[in-house]
Amino acid sequence: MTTAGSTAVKDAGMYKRSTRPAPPPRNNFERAAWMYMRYSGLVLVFLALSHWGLQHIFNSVQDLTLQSTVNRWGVTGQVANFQIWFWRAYYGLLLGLAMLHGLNGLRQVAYDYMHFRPLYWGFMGLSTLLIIAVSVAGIAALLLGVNIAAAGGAVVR
Amino acid sequence: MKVHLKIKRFNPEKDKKPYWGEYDIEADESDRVLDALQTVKWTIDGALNFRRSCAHGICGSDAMRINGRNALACKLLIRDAVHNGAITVEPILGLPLIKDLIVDMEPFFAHYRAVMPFLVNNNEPGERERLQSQEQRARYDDGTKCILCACCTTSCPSFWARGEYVGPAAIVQAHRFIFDSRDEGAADRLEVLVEPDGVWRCRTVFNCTEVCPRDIQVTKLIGEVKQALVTGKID
Amino acid sequence: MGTLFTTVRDTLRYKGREGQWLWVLHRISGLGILFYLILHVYDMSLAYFNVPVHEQMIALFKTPLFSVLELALAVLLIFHAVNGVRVALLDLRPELWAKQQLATRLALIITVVIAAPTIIIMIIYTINAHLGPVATTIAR
Amino acid sequence: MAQYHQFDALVVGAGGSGLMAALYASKSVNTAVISKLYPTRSHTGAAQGGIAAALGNMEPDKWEWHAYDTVKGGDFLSDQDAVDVLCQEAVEAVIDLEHMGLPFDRTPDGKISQRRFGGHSNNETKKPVMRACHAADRTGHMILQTLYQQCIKNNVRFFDEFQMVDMIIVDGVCRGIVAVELNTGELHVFHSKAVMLATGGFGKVWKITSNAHSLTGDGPAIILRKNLPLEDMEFYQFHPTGIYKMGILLSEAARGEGAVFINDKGERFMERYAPTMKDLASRDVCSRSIYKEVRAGNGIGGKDYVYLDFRPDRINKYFEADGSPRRVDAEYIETRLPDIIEFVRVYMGIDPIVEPVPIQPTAHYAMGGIPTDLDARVLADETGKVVEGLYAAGEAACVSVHGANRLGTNSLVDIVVFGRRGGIRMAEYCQQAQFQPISQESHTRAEAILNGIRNSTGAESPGQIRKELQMHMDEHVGVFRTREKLEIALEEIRSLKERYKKIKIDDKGMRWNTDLMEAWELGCLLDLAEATAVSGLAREESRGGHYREDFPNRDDVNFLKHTMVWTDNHITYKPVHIGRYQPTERKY
Ligand SMILES: Cc1cc2nc3c(=O)[nH]c(=O)nc-3n(C[C@H](O)[C@H](O)[C@H](O)COP(=O)(O)OP(=O)(O)OC[C@H]3O[C@@H](n4cnc5c(N)ncnc54)[C@H](O)[C@@H]3O)c2cc1C
Ligand code: HEM
Ligand code: SF4
Ligand code: F3S
Ligand code: FES
Repeated sequence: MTTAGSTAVKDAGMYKRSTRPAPPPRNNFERAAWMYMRYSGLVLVFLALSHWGLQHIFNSVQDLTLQSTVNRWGVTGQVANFQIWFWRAYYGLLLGLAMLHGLNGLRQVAYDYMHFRPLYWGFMGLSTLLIIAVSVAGIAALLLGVNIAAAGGAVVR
Repeated sequence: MKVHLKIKRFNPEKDKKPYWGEYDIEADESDRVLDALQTVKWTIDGALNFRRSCAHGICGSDAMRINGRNALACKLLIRDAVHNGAITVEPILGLPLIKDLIVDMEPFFAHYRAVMPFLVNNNEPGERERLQSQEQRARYDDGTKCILCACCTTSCPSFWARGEYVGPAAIVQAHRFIFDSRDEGAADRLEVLVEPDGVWRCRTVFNCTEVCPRDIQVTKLIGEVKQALVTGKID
Repeated sequence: MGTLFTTVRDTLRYKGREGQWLWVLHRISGLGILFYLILHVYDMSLAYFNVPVHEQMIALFKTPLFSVLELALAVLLIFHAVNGVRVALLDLRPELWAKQQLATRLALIITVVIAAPTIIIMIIYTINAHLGPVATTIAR
Repeated sequence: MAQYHQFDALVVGAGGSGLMAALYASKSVNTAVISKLYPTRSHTGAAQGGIAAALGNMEPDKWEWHAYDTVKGGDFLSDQDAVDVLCQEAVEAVIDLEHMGLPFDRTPDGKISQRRFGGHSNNETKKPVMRACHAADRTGHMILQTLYQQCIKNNVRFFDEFQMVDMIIVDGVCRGIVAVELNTGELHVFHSKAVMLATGGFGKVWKITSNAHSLTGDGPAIILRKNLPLEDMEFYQFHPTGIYKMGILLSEAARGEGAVFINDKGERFMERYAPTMKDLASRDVCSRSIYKEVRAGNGIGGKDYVYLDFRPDRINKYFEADGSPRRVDAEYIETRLPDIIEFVRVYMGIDPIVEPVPIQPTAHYAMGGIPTDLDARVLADETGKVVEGLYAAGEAACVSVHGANRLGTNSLVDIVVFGRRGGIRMAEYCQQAQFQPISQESHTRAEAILNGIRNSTGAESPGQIRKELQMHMDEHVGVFRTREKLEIALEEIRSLKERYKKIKIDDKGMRWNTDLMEAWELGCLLDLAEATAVSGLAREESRGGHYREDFPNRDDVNFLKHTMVWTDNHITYKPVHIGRYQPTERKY
């Protein structure tokens, strides 16, 4: 067989296949969880660090009183003003994102080390319940405000 | 020069658990660690066991933990391995120990097979070669260098934790085909890799990249597979 | 706990570089923050559900022991945030991989740069609160 | 006790030839592959430079030219019917590999890229031709990986880390093999209709060698012990460019890309020995030239090595001197020869881009081996009688395409072309043949041999014997041979064989007893060393890789024939199949 060297046959699309669509994968949960960890993490940098800065740097835990909470949350029964709505949104978002992020993080760790399936599911079930319960309580308190009546008048408006 | 070798020994027919064997040998500083092991085997204790074949970093037989870190014994020179006149050699982690430096490689190869490490293309190829541009060839070049030595997979903390994790080596193999313009099996491979024990187990630790004796950018390739799954595009 | 023990042992045995240790820290810090967060949200919810207990817990947070834990938490959170950004960026932009060594070092440096003043400020607050005027004088 | 398995076809060895055979045989019959290494550890993976095929992708080429080059390279000892098959089917085989997914380097227009290689020429202009298809300098690695991948795809059954130690041949019919499962130390009897031996070379007979520790010639040694002959054992190739003292190969691809040899005076000495092909003359010619320079006191610093120079500026200078328009730069060299450059950096600690590399000839390739016909069927004697049910391919075999000296890149062609032919033929045979009965005691011979070594209480160390063997072979059965040298070697080998009977090993266990297996392999090395020396002594001429200083010329009248050596050291001869090309003087 004699073939002359390099008679180029570059017709259009000869090597085409540059961007093929990958199929939508069947199991999307792990993928979604993975992406959530990254994106929520990026948002949390701002929320969590600003919260930390506010509570621990500009103010000190040492100066923390019920009053400072009232200043942001308002008190039970009070009609929320713009400021209170702002803090509700800020804390609500922080709480939700962080809890979900933490819960999924915990799931990853548990998945790594708990190979006995019932143990894994049991542990994650309990953890999920606990985290949901605490989160719901937290959000409820955020919306309902500081229960000034139960504070025995310690808080000055 | 004089070299003090500390080798983790274990004989399943005799020992309850591994112990350290210590050997003093004479070696050239430009010798390979493998040569030192051979010297021990041929002149001190023939019962020392380890895998080896090519002796120049091309067959992938002799992955072991040298001074705590994975390496091919035949690709690490004595002068680079001695610390205070001594070298420690242990089997790789995460695979069942059989004898001395020999571990069971079967789980490793099972993961390899799981990602369909072969070209899938059911079109009639014709009489001549399928055409591929130089750029397309370069796109997947890195992964083709892999010699399946398992240095990467057995250095990965996620793999130590879960032997079910397919591991970096298998992902590198999958990458080699997913990004080959001649291949059409990407969909099926990604189905495997999107599972919980697929790419998501990779926590970007970089141990794999740091030990690959073929200088493959393992973590980068894993990242590209993750991106393929995230964006649904292969380019 | 299946492989927890072996993994911890192997992690200690294996001589990984920065990447491995950052990962260990990330994991520990993440779990630590989660633990604190649960406690903290529980405590805050008591501002509505049970104010007296809420106030007792706030008092507890002001004790020296908790002040020290708070310091640790600060470092963990800052580290987790900075390192989290590193991981997220590397994961979402594979082309940055070539710079991973640099990224690891940067993450550590940024953590220190943010954590150091934070800790100093927090220590001053704590000393002020517990030792009062003495510290205030020194601080001035 | 031995475990028992039954398969239509068995392939022993999972290098390129074994996998190719298995791939094709498994398409129609129940096939198993037995390998003492994981398949991807086979030494085919070390092959660097390329695989020859007259694709004509870069410049005009014809398979007939390839055939002529092969015959000439083999110093006219090649069987020309086999060479025709080799070169014609090479084209098909390379395309086949590409279709299987092999990542060949590409030309700008997307075809398989090719490069120059020693001894391959345009027959009209006599100039080197680009015929070696390659994937960087990892061609063998890619072939091995690709074939293994295809075997996985086709569900070929593998017995990895099983070492064959005996064959079952009864009444001239091969009925299976006996192997040790390394992990348990247990014996397994594999009962089959057909067996293919693809166990690779035996370079470990020498000390300075490019070959892997595992290349101990188990297949050919067992053949000898079964009272079957080996062909052309005196023809062993010494590759000119091994890393000094280590023997690690630096592929001829380096010279294909323009590298040259220089001596202590900085001369490009190959100009004197091969005026046309120069540094791309055949390997035997280059190796001898290097040693002639060394003898003339032109070795570097008066020592026993010369330089291989692939500094880009030097290469360009030589291109210029040759009137070639090609130019290279460091980047080009790095992308074309990445592994070779890394070997030099890692193992010598020098950078070949800025410094020349010390090299010395290294034992490399067995032209001889188990005699076969064109369908890889093993021959029982010089008359062409075949051993029913027994096949061989690859470096272990000798179809005699390589004759007295193999051309670079032709071994990879050999393994794929004859591996495939053998696999297909074996499957056809299995489809019509019946299982022949085997005895319950088939494994007892192997068991006795292994237990003999395990429990031997002598005083000799196998390591010491191996070392002495390799030393004598390097010294006396190397590039230059004489009657005296060969006789000394034979005497030494025989006394080592006596000592071998009194060895003692440290590991008495069953599981993963590499001490035992290495000692067993040493027995193979000794047998093959003896066969090599005996064959060399009988061939009183110089041809290709076999150079006798006491008979420096080729002698077509008396020695244009293949040597067949038998276990009791007697020798018979077989004629060479001459076709289109009559023997002429060989000049490069
Ligand atoms: C460094 C180097 C570079 C080379 N470069 C080139 C090149 O560029 N071009 C070229 O054409 N050729 C080249 N060659 C030559 C070529 O690579 C080999 O000749 C060829 O690959 C041999 O293939 P094979 O299939 O016969 O055997 P191998 O690949 O050696 O495989 C042998 C197989 O047999 C198995 N085996 C052995 N003994 C037993 C036993 N007792 N029981 C069970 N299994 C056993 C082994 O496990 C292995 O799987 C090179 C060789 C070397 C050493
Ligand atoms: C402040 C900004 C934060 C960023 C940028 C961030 C980022 C990340 C990222 C990217 C991961 C995934 C790591 C991986 O998969 O390897 C992760 C894991 C985790 N995060 Fe965060 N996170 C932040 C805050 C938090 C908070 C507030 C919590 C606690 C509720 C938390 C708890 C966890 C846990 C438990 C893990 C799992 C650790 C592991 O799998 O090893 N993180 N974080
Ligand atoms: S990617 Fe590198 S370390 Fe991993 S198996 Fe392949 S060659 Fe070995
Ligand atoms: S070490 Fe493991 S976690 Fe990922 S980056 Fe490598 S696979
Ligand atoms: S012995 Fe082959 S890679 Fe080390």
